[in-house]
Formats: sequence, structure tokens, C-alpha cells
Amino acid sequence: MSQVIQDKVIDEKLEWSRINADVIASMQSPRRAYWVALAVCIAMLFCAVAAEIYQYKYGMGSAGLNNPHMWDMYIATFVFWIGMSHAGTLLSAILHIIHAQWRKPIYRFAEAMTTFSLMTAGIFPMIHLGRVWNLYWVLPYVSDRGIWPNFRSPLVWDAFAISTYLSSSALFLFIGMIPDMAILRDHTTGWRKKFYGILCLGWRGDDRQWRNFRRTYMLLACFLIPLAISVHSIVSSDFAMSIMPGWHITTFPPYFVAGALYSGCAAIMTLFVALRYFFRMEEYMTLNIMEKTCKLTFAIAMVWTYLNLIEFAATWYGHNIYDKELLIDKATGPYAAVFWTMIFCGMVVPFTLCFQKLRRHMPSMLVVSILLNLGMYVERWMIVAPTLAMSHQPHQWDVLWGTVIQWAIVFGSFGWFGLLFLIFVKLFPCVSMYEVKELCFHLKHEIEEEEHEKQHAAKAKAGATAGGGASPAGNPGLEGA
Amino acid sequence: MSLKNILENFSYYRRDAEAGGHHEYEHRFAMAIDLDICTGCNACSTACYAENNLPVVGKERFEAGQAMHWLRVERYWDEIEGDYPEQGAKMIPMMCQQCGAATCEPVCPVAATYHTPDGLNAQVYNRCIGSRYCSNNCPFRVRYFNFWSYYEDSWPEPLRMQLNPDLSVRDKGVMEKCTFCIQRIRNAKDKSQREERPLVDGDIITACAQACPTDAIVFGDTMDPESRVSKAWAKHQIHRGPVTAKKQKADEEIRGYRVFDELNVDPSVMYLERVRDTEV
Amino acid sequence: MSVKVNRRKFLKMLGWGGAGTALAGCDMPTTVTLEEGKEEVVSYLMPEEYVIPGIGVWYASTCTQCEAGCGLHGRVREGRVLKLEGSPDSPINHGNTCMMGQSGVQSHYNPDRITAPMMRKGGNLQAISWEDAMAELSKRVGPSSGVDGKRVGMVTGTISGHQSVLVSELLGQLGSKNHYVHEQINTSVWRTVCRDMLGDETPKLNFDKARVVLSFGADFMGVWGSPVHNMGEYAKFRKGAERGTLVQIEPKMTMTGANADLWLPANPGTEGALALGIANFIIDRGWNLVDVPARIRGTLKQYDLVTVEKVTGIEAEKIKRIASLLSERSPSLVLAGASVENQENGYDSVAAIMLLNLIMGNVGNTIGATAKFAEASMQAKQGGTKDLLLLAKALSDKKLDVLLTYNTNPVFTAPDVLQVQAGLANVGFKVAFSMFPDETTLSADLVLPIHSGMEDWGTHVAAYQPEGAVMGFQQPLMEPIHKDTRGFGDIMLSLLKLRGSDFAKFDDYYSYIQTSLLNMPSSIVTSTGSKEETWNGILQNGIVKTKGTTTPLVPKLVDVRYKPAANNSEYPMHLVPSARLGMWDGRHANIPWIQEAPDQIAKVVWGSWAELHPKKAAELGVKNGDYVRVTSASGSVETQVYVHKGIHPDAIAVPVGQGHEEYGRYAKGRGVNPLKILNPIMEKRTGELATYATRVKVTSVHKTGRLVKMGGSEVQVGRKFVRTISSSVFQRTEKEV
Amino acid sequence: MSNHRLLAMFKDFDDAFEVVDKIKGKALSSVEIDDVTMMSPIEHPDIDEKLGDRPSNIAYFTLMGAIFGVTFGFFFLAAAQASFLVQPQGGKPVIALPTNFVLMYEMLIFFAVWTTVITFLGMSGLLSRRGTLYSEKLTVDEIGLVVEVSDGDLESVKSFFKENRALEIREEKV
Repeated sequence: MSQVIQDKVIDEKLEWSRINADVIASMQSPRRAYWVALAVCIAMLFCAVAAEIYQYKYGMGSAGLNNPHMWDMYIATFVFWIGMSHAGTLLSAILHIIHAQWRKPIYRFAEAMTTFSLMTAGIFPMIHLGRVWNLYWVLPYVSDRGIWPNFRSPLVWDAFAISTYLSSSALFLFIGMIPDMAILRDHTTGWRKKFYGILCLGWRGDDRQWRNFRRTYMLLACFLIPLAISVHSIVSSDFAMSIMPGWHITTFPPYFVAGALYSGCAAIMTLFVALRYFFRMEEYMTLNIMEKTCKLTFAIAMVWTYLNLIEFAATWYGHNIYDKELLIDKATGPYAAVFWTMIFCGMVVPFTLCFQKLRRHMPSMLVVSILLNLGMYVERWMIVAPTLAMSHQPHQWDVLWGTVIQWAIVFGSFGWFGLLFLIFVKLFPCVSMYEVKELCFHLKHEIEEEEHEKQHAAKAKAGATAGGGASPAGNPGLEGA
Repeated sequence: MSLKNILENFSYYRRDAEAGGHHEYEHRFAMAIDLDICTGCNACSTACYAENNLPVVGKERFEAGQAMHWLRVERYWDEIEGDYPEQGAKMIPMMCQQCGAATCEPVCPVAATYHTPDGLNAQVYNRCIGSRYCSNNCPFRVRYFNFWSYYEDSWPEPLRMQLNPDLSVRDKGVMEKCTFCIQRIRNAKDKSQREERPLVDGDIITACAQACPTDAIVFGDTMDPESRVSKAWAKHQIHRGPVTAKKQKADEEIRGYRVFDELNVDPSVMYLERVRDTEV
Repeated sequence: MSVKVNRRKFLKMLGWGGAGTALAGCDMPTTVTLEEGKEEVVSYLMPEEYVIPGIGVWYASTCTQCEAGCGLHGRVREGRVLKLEGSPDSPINHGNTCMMGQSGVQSHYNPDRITAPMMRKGGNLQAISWEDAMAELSKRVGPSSGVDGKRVGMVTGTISGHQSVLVSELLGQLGSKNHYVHEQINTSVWRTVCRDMLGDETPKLNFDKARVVLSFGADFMGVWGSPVHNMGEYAKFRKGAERGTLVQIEPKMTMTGANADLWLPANPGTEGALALGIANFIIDRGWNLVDVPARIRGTLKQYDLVTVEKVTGIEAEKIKRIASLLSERSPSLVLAGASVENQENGYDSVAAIMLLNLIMGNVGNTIGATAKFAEASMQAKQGGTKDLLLLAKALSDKKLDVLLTYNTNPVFTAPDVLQVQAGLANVGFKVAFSMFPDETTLSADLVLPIHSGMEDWGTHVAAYQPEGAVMGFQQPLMEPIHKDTRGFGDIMLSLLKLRGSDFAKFDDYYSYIQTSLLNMPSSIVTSTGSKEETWNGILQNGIVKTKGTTTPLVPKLVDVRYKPAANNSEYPMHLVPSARLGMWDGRHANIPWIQEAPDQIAKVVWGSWAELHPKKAAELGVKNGDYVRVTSASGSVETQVYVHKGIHPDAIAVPVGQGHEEYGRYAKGRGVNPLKILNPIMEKRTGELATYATRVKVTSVHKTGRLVKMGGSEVQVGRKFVRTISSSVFQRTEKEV
Repeated sequence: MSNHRLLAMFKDFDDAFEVVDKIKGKALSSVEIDDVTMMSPIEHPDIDEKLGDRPSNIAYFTLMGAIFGVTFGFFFLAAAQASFLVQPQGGKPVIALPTNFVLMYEMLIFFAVWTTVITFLGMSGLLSRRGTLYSEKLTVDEIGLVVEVSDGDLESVKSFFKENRALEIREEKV
């Protein structure tokens, strides 16, 4: 079989009406598993809301924070969710620019993941504020007292970066969904028809719309790549711009970006397996796509591993005694177990992705991807906590494991994310219908061309023996439905 | 017009600490603490509690690391091989060092902590939103956060009658730290203004320096060359500003030093090394 | 009876008596000032005369937090006292204070103060009116009560000034000789030795003249003598032309030990042998500056280096170094404190230590005579633990029908074996004059709430008078917070008036003090014009400076019959009931600032702990935070361990002060009280309770917890927070410039 | 003048393209190639080729948005800093360029993205009503061709459609 056929990520003979029908079906009549998942997410969210109400009322002390540990899991979780947001948009945009067709069936939920994990991440700096009711002071609004936020603070950069990123990636997601909204407008009834009718903004699919659409989408993709990288660099600046050992590290921006892509890919894998199973999307989310995702994840994992080791090496050879001691303390001190979990999950587990059998075995991939995510979560915690625990001032050394309140809020953030995602999959197509159609269309062309070439070669060979005779160039056209 | 303002003053606004900073300092308050006569008795810390309305957090919160001692007396043991610490223990009163190039200041998202023309690292409680970044970026770890609302717990009636009305009682969610008794500075300035005379050395004395039974803490203005603190700094060859080769001590054995001077933060507290008779 | 000073008069006095430092509040416009005569701008807001919003005024008074008698300035604003600072005029503290002085306001504003008289009715204390309380008092001790004066007792802490006069008068009027002066933290043995060997109980210690201070367990910066004064003197000692060297020998590192150039733990109870060994070595080398009679020389001969090294556990080399230090850097000052005094052989040990002062010629040089307050009845009656033992005996022998308690808490400080609490049941009528519901107060039948040190008048003559003989004057800094408290002096006066006496002419304690002071001989109170002016001068200074009477020291050698304490195999460890500046003997356990202020050495807060040497801890298999049981023949306590090297491996230090069963919300039920498990061992020569002589065994109870202390790392981990240079370098760089 | 609008539905792109070719080739008096609109469920890369040069100028607006963002960013931040002099902090200058560059970068992207999206909405003719000729099959798999013709050419265009296997033809008056 030819390479194209072997690698094909989807069955090109899928009928287009079936694509419509399958995806629309996935959005309707939820099964019981859906309701159970929804209930679980709401329950988790409820834990967090209760904890937050308590914390709001009594103060940050209820989170167990203390003098050295002014930040803890809230910020680690914030970085985790920000990181997770990177896979969707960044991968979608990069793959779009390099015309990687296999992104098409999976980019939609990945982008949704981006938006929702950003929405989750954005909550954490608020939760962690001592006086959250004054949050808006971070915004650069014109005040009659001439007060401005401090633009030198990486936290203000965060506010700028996150709002830019959230609006841009939400726009990117939305723009990419417009043709699908039109499909839904045409093929649903009742409130949905009205709803999608508004959201599709009058999409008709004429050439002018497609032309501008393509240009816009490409432009947005071009901006989103540097934006995504800058966002995580800025998040890393929260640490790298400080003076603290273990934070003030030159390689932090690329390290954070790599870590973000890494955890994002792992999250995509998790959701891939889940959606494929729950929505019976086996025909769209094919094993070939999974394989490609796995390979990409592996490559990013290796980049991350490299940067991580570089960081250790630089610290080790740097002879900054505070940094060096901290590194040794991380590996041997009270946080050692967590540190080695990170090393194992982040650096060792990805090697399972080298094996094709495992890559095509969905339950293993679910386990692997969850392990990778766990590794990436503790990585963030290993960035935040040990530095605070063992910084310049030994008199204030302290080890902190958080209180129930803190754990509940961190736990609940997964519920919040899950809730948003579950609502999304029922309101919006989690597979891009028009792009799957494009994928089929192009794939079919490629296959036909290849077969044509083959025939041509055979004929040329036959012609060479039989004395030639050109065959008329057939116009394969589109068979359609 | 702010555009005009930018264009006219651009180079002025671009001056950093190494270039003398943009500040035109009126005073630069500083301390000199002699660790040879500091006994570690804790009078300074208690005086600070009394002067600055510091809450008593109680055992559980102290255990959780949420104590609010703006001025704490740290005690270190020698790292020794022998059976006994024959040179005693090491005591150091540690409070906000009012760094000239403070690392806490640029990271505050709302500019709640900033540098005053008095050379103080001021904390504006009302502006603070509690991001706690400043504390994270403080190498000395001398910023204290109101993790709880302490008013009810720490000052049951009639204990709250003792609260100093010259400064506020901070509610939950606000960062605070040693202010070099800014209310005393304010009062002294008002007084000197009323008396139409400049501030002189000794007009201002912080609560800790006042209480110190051995007078180990000297407080004053380093802009005034005649002040005791200026003389102490000069004598021990410690200069204001970030450390540069030119400004380093000529004699390494002179006792003056600033903690974490190598981080280039320009602390305003000079410590004098502890002395031990090694011949006994 | 009521306090006859009405509010107007009271405030008027305050107005005159104020040190007169007016400060504008920071929030007040600077134009609104007294000086510019613009008070009327704020007059609408002025609730009373002299209470000007935003203006703080400083008044002079005297600290009552311990017996040192430091002068105070209290900042009063809007009728409230806010902050206490040392009075620069006081020769005792020279403007400084310790943490106890600073926290005087929290004693005053303490939420657990007793606010109304209480009487025991049906086993419980119930609030009653002052009229009823005074009627009851009259019924039980008044002329019609038929009480036998010999069976009336009064137990107080160290007491001086007019209060002391009133107490003596009252007991004299009743015909009682039972005035027990109990002070848990005391220097009784040292005082006795000083009396015997120097002729003065409280000689002046000239730290500034000494080039070396050799201290055997004297925590003179913490709980020995007059701490604030001593710390000031210590600073001079360090900052002098030549930096003085401090050598401290004690079983558990105290704050003074932490500041020593050389800190050594001798085997507990053998410090006397060490002193004799040093003396022997000095005399052997002929370094002594004062000759020693052959008789004493003979005794010293037994203390050769080998023996002393064996007995004390201090290397011979170190003993030689200390001896040569004393010789090379004469004059020196040799002190002895609690861990030496409060042993069975305390007197002899202190005498041996004092011998060093004598032979090194320190007497008359670094040790001088102090002036005594000319009016003997007002001099401090210093207490110790001997009176506690006497009290316990009187109680168990049922020798008391009426017991008055003031300013002391024997139920808390007495060891369990003395059975003070049970003995109190034998007393028919117990009256407590107290601010706080402490253990002794709550055992009383009648509780009379008294004013705090910031509400009451008083005079204090400190026992240790460094410059001249001064009387600290205590004046109210504000009106009483609680309407149903009364001054101790006022109550005493009304008790005296029950039997009609010379005191009948005084309306109240204030007028008594005023009359008394103004009528004092001019050698004590120098008149500065009219009586009113003189009086205002006293109020303004808060201190009455007199020259006092001085008698020169008469050094006299006594025979040292030193005998080290015996070993005890069942109870191998020495219990060190250590005390610290701040908590003192436990009287400040109800002050939140003191509870939250870490111990100077262990840095533990809000509770008790036991200090152990790492060697011993390893033997027991315990680490920081683990619980151990400390068992003596008289009982046991269980507490957490703090392991550090600043303690003798055979000693375990459990700080006193905690373990209150009563005493308000901050103190009650917190930690353990090591005094409770002391054995009833007496110091042989003075009859004081030998608090450091109890032997204990320590066992792990296999329970762990987090020790609540300040500070993460115990060492600097290579950071340079506290740098150290040698004194030779210091001498070169700073002293010779 | 064109007064008829025709919609023809085709099964595949090739049929539609043939019609376009025919319209272009026959030079009908009332039908310009610009009057031909093709509607499709997916984007076919050949549409532009067939329908001729129809430029999309979004990128210019994006560029303008970006330039505005970065310039506005600099002056906004500098003006805010220079008028908020209480800010001198940590020994840093009042106008701290390195930090401002970070924020200028974010503002560049922010304004560029929003201008792009807003321009897209305008340029692509979304949100504007243009005719009622539409078939829901367009969002399944059929290709639509809309041609505006005058009476004269109506029939010939219709015949092109039929010749090329048009599945359905709809018509409306303009």
C-alpha cells in the first residue's frame, strides 16, 4: 500500500452527510454517562466554591499559607492550567500553518480546552489574592486619582497576557467554528436553529466568505503562535524576574513553553481517548491521529527533558550557592518524593510513546497521558514550593503541604474545567465538520492522484513495450454523496 | 500634557539606581545595629508589637508560620563539631531592611509598595490587593501578610484600648512590614516644621532603638553627615547604593556589613559583626 | 470608701505631672497646635480638659513588672496609656526597657483582670460589692473579730516603699510577725554570701571597669538582679577602651551564656569546685593580688587540676586558660547565679566563687558599695524561697487563721510536695489582693481586685541601687479601666483605720504618699520651692533621687566547706528549671506579647519544652518535638523536646512560667510547670529551696508533635547573617583608631 | 441590467467549474464573471483560480492594527508611568523600557487580532443580508452557483446549468 494510504488519518470515503449526522448526533441526547460526568464535575466545583467562600470570609490563612509560602498550590495550579491551554491553540495554529491535515478532526476540542483551561487558570490568581474585591486595580484604567498599576510587575504582564490570549484564542476558536455553525443552523431545529443562526453570523459559504475566512484564519494563527509563546514566557517571568533561587533562571521561558506544550499534548491525549470512547468517534479520531499526537508529544517531552536537564546542569555548574543548595534540597530534602515523581512521570514515562503497540492501545494511552499530566502538575509545584521553602533566608525555612481548603479549590478547578468542557461538547461540535470534509476531499484527491500516477507508470511501462499511446487525462472530479 | 512631559523628561525618567535614581531624596533613614552588644533579649520585638499594633496570632497560627513579628530576633547556632557551642549563640534582629533597590517594589502589581523620598520602602495598606509577590521576592523574608482578620482575636476588650491611633490595624489580605516607625518620623517632621527648624539627629527614634537595653540599634538619617548613623556607616566603610567595586570596603576586617549585600539590593540596615574573644 | 481624687483633680495632677512631651498625630493638620493657640479648632471634639485628640503626652512613672524598679514614661492619648518607654532620668534603666516593661500595658489592659470583689460562698467565688467585701474584712480581721494577731500571716512578693510601710504597720498593729516575702526568682544565696563576705547584701557591680566577667550561672541579662541595668552596663563593658571578655559557666545556656565569649557547662552543682580549682591554680602561680590565709590555702590544695577536671568535667586546659585570663586581664568580676545558688551546696559554691573576687582584688574595684535608701522602712524587703518553705510549714502546721496574699503566687510556684494548696484549706480566711485570677487568688475566700500599676499610686525602692539611692515614683497614667478595682494602698489604709491609727488622718493612699514624701528629710526629698512645686517635680520626674547612705565594703574570707552533690543512679539527670527574661517566674504568662515572644534561646512560643543535649537525645531516641516524661521523686511532667548543644548532657532544662492551672485565657492550661516536681531539698546554709538540686529521669513517651517555635533552620547554612570576628581584629580595627 | 438571480446546485465542484468556464467563454452580454458567486460546504483551492482575481485586503488592516497597538502601547505606558511618579521602585527607572516592551508586544497582538477579526466581519460580508437564494444542502455536500443575469441571458445561463447536471435551479427577481 502506498504511504498516503497507509498514513491516512481518516477514511476518505466517509459520506459528508454522515459526517454532519454523526457530529450533530454527538451533540444531542446525552447518554447517562454524560449526566454522571456532569454531576461529578458539579460536585467537584461545589467543593471548591464552598472552600473559596470560607477562604474569602476568613482569610488566606485558611489555605495554610504562611510567611515563606506566600504562594503555593494556587500558583502551581495556575501555571498548570495556563500550560494546558497551550496545546490547543498553539498546536492548532502551528499545524494549520504547516498544513498538517491530521489536525482537523481534533483541533476543535483542543482549542476549546485552551479556552476553558485559560478560564480556569485565570481564576487562580483571583482566588489567591488577599483582597480579591480589589482585583480591578490591576487593570490600567484611568483613575481620577492618577493611580496606575505598576507596569513593572510580572503580575500585570500576566493580566495583559492572559486577557490578550483569552480573547485571541476564543476568537480563533469562534472564527474557526463559523462554517460549522452554519451547518448546525441548517440541520437542527428549535432553539438550536435560532442559536446557531445567530452565531453563524449569516454564513453562506460563498467564495468571498471563504476567501476572507481563509486569510483571517491564517493571520490569527500567525499571531497566536508568538502570543502563546509570549504568554507562557510571561508566566515564567513571574518566577524568572524574581531574585529567588530556583526561580531566577534564564532558561525558564523556553522551559515553561515546552512544559506547557507537553502538558497540553498530554491533556489532548486524555480528552482524545475520552471523546473517542464516549462519543464513539472512532471514525474521526482514528488511531493514526493518535499516533501522530503521540509522536508529537514524545518530541516535546524530549525538548522539555532537555531543558530540564539544562536547568539542573546550569544550576550545578553556576556555583550560585543558593541555587545549588536548593537543587540538592529538592532532590534529597522533604520534597524529594514529589521531585522524583516529576522526574519519573515527565522524563521516563514518555518513552512508552516509542512503542507502536502502546500508541495504538487506548487504555494504556489514557493511563500514560494521565501520568504525564500528573508529572507536569508536580513539576509546577516543584517550581513554586521548594523555592519558597528553602530560599535565601534559612530562618524562614518551612515545608508546606497545604490545607483542605487549598486542596479542595485545586481539586474543584478540575470540576470547573470539566463542567465547561461538558457543556461545550453538547453546544458546539467537538469535531470540525467542514474541515473533516475538506480532509476527506483532499485525501481522496491525493489517493486518486497516486493511483493515477501508478496507472500512468504502468501504462508508460506497457506503452514502452507496446509502442506507446497516451491515455486521455481523466478529470476525476468529486463523487460526492 | 503627558506627551510633552515624556519627551522633555525622558532621560530623567530613565535614570536607575546605579545612576543615582530618579529620586531626589530628602532623607535616607537607616540603621546601624551592633551585633556585639545585641543580647537577643527581645525587647525591641516587644516594643515593636506595642508601637505598631501588631497582632498576637496565637499558638496554632504561629505553628502555621503566620506570626506577625515585624522585628524578629533570629537565633542561629554555630555549625560546630564539638560538644558545646562555646561561643554562645548568634542573635540578629531582623526587620525590613528598607532596601534602596528593593526587590519587593517592582513586582507589586498595583504599586502598593514604593520608595518614599525619605528612603523608606513604604507599604500602602489601602492599595494592597494581597498578591504577596513582594514577600516572595524578599530575600530577607521580612514581609508579613494578614492571613486572617486579627482584630477580634488578638485584641479582646479592653486590650484594644492599647492600640496606637497613629496607625491603622490591618485587616485580612494586606501585606505589612517594618516601617521604621513611620508614624514617629511623621510626628517628628511635623514637630520640626512647627518649630521651623530642620530635623536633627535624635528627633526620631524608632520603638526598637528606644527600647534596646544595650543601645545596640542606632537609627538616623544618612543624608545628614553629622548623624550618629552616618558616622557609624562611614566608620565602617559602608556606603549607600548598590555595591560596586569602587564602593567596597577598603579593609575587609572592618566590622560593618549589610546582609545579602551581594544581591545588590542596597539595604538600609548596617550590621556590625559579632565579636568573640577567640583566645580564651 | 472611695478614691477621693475626683476626675477633675486627677486630670489636673496629670496635667502638671506630665513630662510634657506633646506630639501631634500624623493625621492632624500641623497648623492645629497647642503652641499656636489654636486648640479651639478642635475644642468641640475635646471630651475633657487635657485630653486633646491627636496629642500624646508622656507621663513619668515606675515599672511594676518586676522588682528592678525601672523608671517609665507612658504615652497617654485620649485618656488611654498606649506605650511605655524607659525614663532617661532613671539611673536604673537609663531610658531603656526590657520586654516585660514594654508589655506592662498588656498587664494593665488584660482582658482577664478581676473586675469586682469576690467572696467564696458555698465553695464558689461570687461577685459582691465593695461594701460587703470591706464589711467581711472588718468582720474577720477587724477589732471585733477577735482574731489572734499571731495567727495572721501575709505573703507578698518583694515589696518596698510606702506599700511596705503599710504592710508592716498593718501586721504590727495586728501583732503578727508572719510576713512571708516569696520571690521565686531571687538572688538570696548570692546576697547572703555578699553580706557575709563583703558586708553588703547588694554590692554594686561595675561591669564597665571589669575587663573580664566570669559568671557562674548568673544570667545577669535575663533574670538575675536588675536585668535592664545590667544589660546597659554590659554594653559599656563591651564597648570600653578594651573589649571585655565574658566567660559563662552554667548547665543550660541562658541569654547571658549566649553572649559569652566562652561558654562551658560544668557538671551541675560542681561550679564551686571549679571556682576553687581556679583559685588554687591562681594562688599556685602566685597570680593572686590579695593574700590568702594559710587556712584557706590548705583547703584549696585539694583542688588540683586533675581533681577539678574529674569533678567538674571541664578540661584542665580550659581551667588554666580561665585562671590566666583572670590574672592577665584584672580587674575582673566574678558572679554566681541561679544554677549555682540553688544547689544543696549553693552557699559554699557561691562563697568559693566570691573567693575569686577577693583574691583577684576585685572588691573595691569592680565590686563596690551601693547606697541604701535613707528611710530603712522603705527599703526593699527581698524575698526568696525560704519564706515559701516557712509558709508551707506554717500552713501544714495549721498556724495561720488569716492569710493575706499580694503580688505573689505561691500556689503556682510551690512544689507539689510542699502541699501549699492543700495547706491553704487549713487557713480559715484567705484574702487575695490581686489583679488577676491566678491560682493563689482563686484559692482565696475573699478576692479584692486592685488597680494595675498604671492606675495606682506607689513608691518603689529597688533592692539594687546602682547610682545613689533612688525611689521610683508610680503615678496613675490613666483612670482605672474597671470601676470596681481599688488601689492596694487604699485598701491597706482602710484596714489600718479599722483599729484607728495615725493613718486615720489620710483620706487616701495618694494623700498619704504626698504627705509622707513632702515631710521627708531634705536628704531624701530636696525641696524645690513650695510644697506644690516640689510635689510637681516628683510627679514630673517619676523618680526621687537621693544620695543614700553608703557603707564601705569589708571583705572577709569565710571558710569554704565545699562538697559536690552526690550522684543518684535512679534519677541520673539534673533538672534545670530555667527562667527567662519576659516570662520571669510565670507572672507574665497571661500577657499575649510575652507568650508570643520566643524564648531567647530555644525560640519556642506559647508553651513548654525540655532542652536536651543531642547526645542525650540520641540515647533516648528522641528528636525535636518528641514528648518525654521527666520524673523526679516528687512527680513528673510530660513535654516536648528541643535538642541543642547549649546544655550539659546530664541536664534537662524545663522552663518555668507555664503550666498555669488558672490565670486567664492566655496562660491557663498551657505547658507544664517544672516547679511542681521539685524535691523539697534545702540549700544547707541559707534554708532556701534548692530549686536546681532535683534529680530526674527522662524517658521517651513515644509520641511526637511539632514544636511550635520560631525559625526554620537552626544554623545559618553558609549564609552570612551574623558574622563573627575575633576580638584581636576588633581591637585593631576599632579600638586603636 | 441584471434583474434575475439564479442559484444552481451541483453535485461536485467540477460541474460548477464547467459552468463558470462556459460563462466566461461565451461572453454573455449581461453576465460578468464578477456576478458569479460560488457557494460550497468546504473551501476549494481552485475557486479563486476559476473566478478570477478577487483580492482580500485584511492583512493591511492587520498591519495597521499591529502598528497602532505597539505605538499606542508605548505612549500609553510611558505616559502612565511619567504621570505616576510615586512609582519609582526598586531602583528602577520611571519609564522602564524592558517591561514596557513586553506589554507593547502584548498590545501589538491584541490590537492586531481584534482588527483582523473586525475587518473579517466587514469584508467577508457576514452580518449582511444578500438575497434569499440559499439551499440547506450547501452545508451538506452540494455546490451552489449564483449568477446575476438580465432577461436576455437568463435562458442561456439556465441551459449551461442544465447541461452541467445541475440538480436544482432556483430563481429570484432582483
